Amino acid sequence: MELRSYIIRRVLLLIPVLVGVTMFIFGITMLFTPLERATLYVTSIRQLNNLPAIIERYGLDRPFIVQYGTWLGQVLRGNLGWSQVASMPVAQAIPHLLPASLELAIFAVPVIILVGVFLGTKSAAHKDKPLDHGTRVMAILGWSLPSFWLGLILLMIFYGFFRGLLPPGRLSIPMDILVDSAGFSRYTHINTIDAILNLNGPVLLDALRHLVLPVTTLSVINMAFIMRLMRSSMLESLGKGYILTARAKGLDEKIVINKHARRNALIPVITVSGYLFAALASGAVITETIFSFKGIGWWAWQAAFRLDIASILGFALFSAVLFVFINLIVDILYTRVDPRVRLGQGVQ
Amino acid sequence: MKDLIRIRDLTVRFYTYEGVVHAIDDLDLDIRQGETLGIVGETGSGKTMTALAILRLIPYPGKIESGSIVFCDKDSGAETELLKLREDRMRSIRGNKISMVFQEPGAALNPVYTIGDQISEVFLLHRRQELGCRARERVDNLLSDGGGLVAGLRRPFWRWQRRIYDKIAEEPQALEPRLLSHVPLFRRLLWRLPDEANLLTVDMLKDVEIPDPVRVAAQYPHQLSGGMKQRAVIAMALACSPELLMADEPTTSLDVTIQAQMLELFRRIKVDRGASVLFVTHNLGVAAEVCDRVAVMYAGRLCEVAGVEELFLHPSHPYTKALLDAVPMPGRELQTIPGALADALNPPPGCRFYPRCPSATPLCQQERPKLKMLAKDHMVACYLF
Amino acid sequence: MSKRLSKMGWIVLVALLSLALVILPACAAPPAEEEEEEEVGIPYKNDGIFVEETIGDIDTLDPAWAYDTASGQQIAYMYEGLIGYDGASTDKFVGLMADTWTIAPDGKSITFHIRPSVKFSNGDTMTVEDVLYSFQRALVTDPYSNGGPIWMFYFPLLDVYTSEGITPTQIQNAVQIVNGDSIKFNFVRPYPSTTFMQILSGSWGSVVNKKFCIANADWDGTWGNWTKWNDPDHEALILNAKALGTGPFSLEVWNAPGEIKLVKNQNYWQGATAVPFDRIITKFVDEWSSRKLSLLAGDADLVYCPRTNIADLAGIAGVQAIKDLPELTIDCLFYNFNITANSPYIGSGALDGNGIPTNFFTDINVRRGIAYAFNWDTYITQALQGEAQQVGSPIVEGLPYFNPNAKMYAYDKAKAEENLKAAWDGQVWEKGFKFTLIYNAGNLVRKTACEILAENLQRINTKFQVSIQPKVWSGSLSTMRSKQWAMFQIGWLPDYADPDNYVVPFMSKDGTFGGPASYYNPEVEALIAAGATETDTAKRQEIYYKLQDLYYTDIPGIPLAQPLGRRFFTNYIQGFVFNPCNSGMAGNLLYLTKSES
Amino acid sequence: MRDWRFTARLLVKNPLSLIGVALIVLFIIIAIFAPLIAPTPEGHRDPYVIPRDGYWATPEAPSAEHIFGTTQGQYDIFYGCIWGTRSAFRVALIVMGITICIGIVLGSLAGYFGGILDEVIMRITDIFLAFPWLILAMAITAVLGQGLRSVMIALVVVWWPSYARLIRGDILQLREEDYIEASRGLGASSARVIIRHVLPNAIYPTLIMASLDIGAVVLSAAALSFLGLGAPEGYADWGQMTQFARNWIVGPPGEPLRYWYAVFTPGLFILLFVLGWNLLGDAFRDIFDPRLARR
Repeated sequence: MELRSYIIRRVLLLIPVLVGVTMFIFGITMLFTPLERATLYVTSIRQLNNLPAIIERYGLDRPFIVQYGTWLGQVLRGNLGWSQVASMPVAQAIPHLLPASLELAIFAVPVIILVGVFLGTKSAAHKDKPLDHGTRVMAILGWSLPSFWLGLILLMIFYGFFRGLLPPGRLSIPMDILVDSAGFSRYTHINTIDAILNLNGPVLLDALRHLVLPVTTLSVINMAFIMRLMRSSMLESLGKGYILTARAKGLDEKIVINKHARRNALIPVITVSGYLFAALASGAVITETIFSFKGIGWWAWQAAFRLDIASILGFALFSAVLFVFINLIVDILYTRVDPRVRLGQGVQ
Repeated sequence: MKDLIRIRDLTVRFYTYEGVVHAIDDLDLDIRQGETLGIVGETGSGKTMTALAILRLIPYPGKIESGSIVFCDKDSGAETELLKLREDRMRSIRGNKISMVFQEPGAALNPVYTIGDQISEVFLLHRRQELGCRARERVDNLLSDGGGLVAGLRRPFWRWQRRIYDKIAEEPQALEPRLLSHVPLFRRLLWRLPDEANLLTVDMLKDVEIPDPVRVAAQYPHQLSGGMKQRAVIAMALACSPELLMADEPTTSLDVTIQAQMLELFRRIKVDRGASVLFVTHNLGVAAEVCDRVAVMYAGRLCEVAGVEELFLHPSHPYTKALLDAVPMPGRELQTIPGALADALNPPPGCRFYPRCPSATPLCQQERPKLKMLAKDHMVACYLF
Repeated sequence: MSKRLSKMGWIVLVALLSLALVILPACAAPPAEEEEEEEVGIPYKNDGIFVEETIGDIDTLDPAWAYDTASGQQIAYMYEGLIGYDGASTDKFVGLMADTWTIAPDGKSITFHIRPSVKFSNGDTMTVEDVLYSFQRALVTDPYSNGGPIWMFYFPLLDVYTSEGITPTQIQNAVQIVNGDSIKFNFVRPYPSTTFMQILSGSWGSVVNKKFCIANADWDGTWGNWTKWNDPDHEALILNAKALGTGPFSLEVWNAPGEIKLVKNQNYWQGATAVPFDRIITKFVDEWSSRKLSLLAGDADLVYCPRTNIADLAGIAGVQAIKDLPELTIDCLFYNFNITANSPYIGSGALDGNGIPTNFFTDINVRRGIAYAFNWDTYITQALQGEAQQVGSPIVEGLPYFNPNAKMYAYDKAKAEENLKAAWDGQVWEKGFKFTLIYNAGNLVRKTACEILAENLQRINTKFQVSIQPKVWSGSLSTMRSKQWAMFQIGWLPDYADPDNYVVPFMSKDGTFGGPASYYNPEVEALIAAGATETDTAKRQEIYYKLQDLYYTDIPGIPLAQPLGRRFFTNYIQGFVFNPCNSGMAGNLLYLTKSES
Repeated sequence: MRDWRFTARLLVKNPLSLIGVALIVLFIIIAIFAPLIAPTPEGHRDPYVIPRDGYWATPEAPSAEHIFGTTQGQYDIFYGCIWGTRSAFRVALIVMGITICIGIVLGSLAGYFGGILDEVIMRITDIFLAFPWLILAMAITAVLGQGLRSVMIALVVVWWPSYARLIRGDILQLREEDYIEASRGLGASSARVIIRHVLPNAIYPTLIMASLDIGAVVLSAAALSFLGLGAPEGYADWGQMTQFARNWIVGPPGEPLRYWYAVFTPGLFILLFVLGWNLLGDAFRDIFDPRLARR
């Protein structure tokens, strides 16, 4: 009951954010002269002479608020406009491109969080011991790595020396054909999951092969974040009184750390993990670009690169919604982990 | 009366970025069986550290430099040198033979576990055997009053349980149950242990006068009042009826009415459990209330130890005097101790109190005064005597 | 608490497992072909499937809208028009949906006889009705405010460029069914038949299935409210992602934006056996290294290789490189004859050494001088890796009426100085000038061209300062149209292989480039007009030779180079025929074969 | 402030942070003496445009006159990396400077006055934090057009909200402190209270966070350049140079690493630069993390 009203509240809260986000982006595009904006619809030089027609047609010379209004009206009618990049309506493009990004997220996030938490705990437990220094150096290195550079280096090694071992893209040709054939039912369009649902080993294996490099790239960098966070919040809770109590009870250090300290330390990690998932699901731009893994991130990049306004706006809407809902889920998760938290308010 | 704890020239140092802090310096102190010993002193005088040192829980970057702490088990009479004990043996003493109640009841309880969880944890740790027996009895009862088809079906299951609890009852760390406890489904067999622990917990809570203990056991710390929390913490400390209960400023964070109840509680514990209590406080009044003997510490050193009347009637050490004068009393204007607590980073040589001492002599500056026996049970470290 | 303990144990276990899950297959599955790959250059894979990896993406599958090569290519695979190019020729044609045709002696109409018993890929029989519908639909749809190719029909048929204000009768008269089995196109005035047939051979000339379109709520073929379908929004187009044609392949699935899969059309009128592949897969992969990897691993039979990287594939066993294909495209630097006042690109806006006047380039000496300062040799050998040739005018090799020995400029410091000294009665030389050259961002080759010019000019006289500024595609277009630019560099892709399609944009006062450049030369205009409608080839040749000559003497811009194309196939693909008018790299697929030997 | 002395001592104590400091100092030196280390050739107008040695596309291996080799289009990698240091510092410092200013102004307004003003400002930050920063940055750069200028603007836009929030938070705490109350009680003007009492105390954690972020800023700028939205081709910018290398990841079969220098070197500079700042920041973080008890 409380939950439902809370969700409703959050959704209502979402509206101003969305308006703000879109207004902002819309505002940026307004920095263009109508002429310049018209050229955004143009795909070939020959259309230079059509520009006035375009301006007139899309009312590009009208005042900002009017144009925003018309756009909003369209959106409410479920029409997000045409995405030049995906060559389909934006409303279709998002669900169409989401699976690829989700697939990355599904594999990267657990690895990132579990390993990150594990290492973070360890290094906090051994503060200022070699293990701690080791993990910290790793973390800082990983955190300082330019993800695109890491990606390129990985490509360099795996494309260069193990040709065809970890190929680019999402599937290799035969599997690709198989997947789109009648025998194979696409439940989620997430290759690995579909493969499992279809009990199809080869496809699964092939899909995984294509996942290794992008997932590694994503993990290395984000793991560092989680690890740092986990470490510091572990240290924090290790300094707390109840830890002393636990020790005074005669508890084994393992239990003191794994039971009493970690449960408390996890709380901030949950938030970040939520954001992490949202961020990856709404596109790991660079990774998707480098490994030609065409998902939301790649799409957003192309949209920005080719100034595909409809796509950019649509994407902004989408990711804002996603973020808010992930937050919602995180808040609900909180209540499970930390009894002190009630829906709506953070940790007292 | 026999000693329970014998501390001899204990030295604790903290290696901080700023430098070495001399938290405790050559401390000699005895805690006798069944007595309540109070340690009084200003903040940073090392009284809490003494308690922690006994548990060997000096926090990083602190370190027990030297000295010895001998623990004479009341039941077995065996004498053990705590500072030389293997860590796991030490753990079996903590919370079992020697337990501690911390200053901030709020901080001392883990916010994410229920009171019940946190107390039964102690039982599961130190009273595994006993829990095993109790569980075994229950299963036996089930087996004896057989009857009924359902029961018939569940019998083999019960037999198995019995075997396991039997093992635990004989050897708490028996292999089979330990292994089982790691196997997801089978660990369900052991559910009776926490169950029993819970029952004990509830008794315990009743014991510390917590109303409606069953409900409280299921509650989280933030749902309880400060006093309740403190009682819970005490219950936790008393769970295994320790021989030494150390209380670090157990009342300071509570308001006066509750304080009174707490002190009452402590007095009772001592009486009907015959446990010794180490009562760390900066409040002489409180000390006077509960303690049999009082030790006064200043800047990591012991100044004076004496029976409570003795100390309050004939305080010898200038510092003790100063402390007593600093206690507000009707019809006497309050005196404060001039100067500040000695800098623990580089303490003055000789007597640490001399910079603030009204009757300091040149000698005090060079040499550290030894503990002298003034009267029976009255020792003081000062050149005036 | 041991419960807790093991929980952590599990978590770590899961973590390791999921890691392993991702990494193991990698190690587990080194494909068998890796080994033999070392001996024979490239493994043979995907028999019967033709895989192309390229860049860019498909805009739409609708013939009436598609105007980019990527779309045109796929449409050409799935649809067929009345006629198509004959092999490599750009002016000889073979009948496809039409089997014979007759050109009216007065050059005012062409009649095509429709080939009987041709089937669409879904089995429907193609009738003359479908053909009529196809062309009427094109004229009706005409997405003019978003560009689109249909103007090419409108100009010869109705002497207009868009469907604005067109009446149904006009359309009905333009295209008609005659004696029940033929389609007749009526021109407003005599029109070169070859040119029109070139237009018909483009993807916009495709024959669609009337029944299918109407069933999918496309234009219903009636004239009641035909405007409802006129100049639609992109999303309003029905055939965007659907396709049903008579071509050798039919659409299997289009996973926009990544890839498109076509399967053999079993009902193909030339017989299914005439179709060399069971499947065509086109993948769009931005990363060159990925495409290269696919080629070398045998996963792709044809990849797009950026000119900068041709060396990567040189002399690799198993790769066949087909080079020096004269594409019909051209890069050119334009002068602006009438720059908008207070433009940000002309410095002070006066001839004081810190800028240029708005009419700076009206002085022929300036134009000539700057042209002489460009170094074609460096540009072509280095920036273009020798994959280009210099041409004297927009009319490039491979077009009819191309003059192989037209006069051309060459780098000549002396001549450059001479001309620039003469310019603006010597003021240019003593005061110097300063302006900004605009090029299309993200294109190193074009940037290089600008740099070469800028550096040479500075060498000639340190007072000549040309700075270079990149502009994103859309930005460069608007700048161009706003006429603020001083000199501008851009390339041109033709619609059809007729000189008219080059001279109009480059030299006409309302051409795509001529307009923004405010170039006007009455003599040129006259010639262009004449050439457009002249039906006699000899006369046309004369006209276009003259125009090429004029481009040299009047030099409205500097034609930089005609890039030469290249194709990189695996050795398993044979029979490639290059025709500059085919969109897409593979050319006409029916000529290709794929086999292991 | 005794904290500074304390900080300094700790920094020297911790080998990691020492390395960090060393790296940063090194880069500062490179930036300052760039004209000496990699002199700009005669008649080359803008020193931030990497000089070219011919126009060949294919990168050239390290040699006598190009000690790091040349990347696509014969741009000298050494020159680019050296002058790229300047670009990096420029971006980092400008972005951070502006961000902190905006943060301080809005943050202190929101925190000190609270109420409706606070609400408004916080909702605005919500909006900016509501979706991935990279996308926002990409959109902005795309619109403003290629060039470091747009990158910097974009980064400021995505960065200021977190600072506004941070400072607001600190100020909310400080507001309650007695001496602030006191000076309020003494009738000091709001501006005076903020400037004299609140800011000096709020600024410290902000600076720490900034030092943590400089690495991130440079990394982001590089990422944008890499995506072709940042510095124009040929500009002395590490990210842009990495982007040049994209076509040269894998050499011809037989010698897959032929063009390693084109990919590796610019990236290494980014890595070391960011690493330096992160090491420093990490040390700071451990020392000053308000939640970690000082030991």
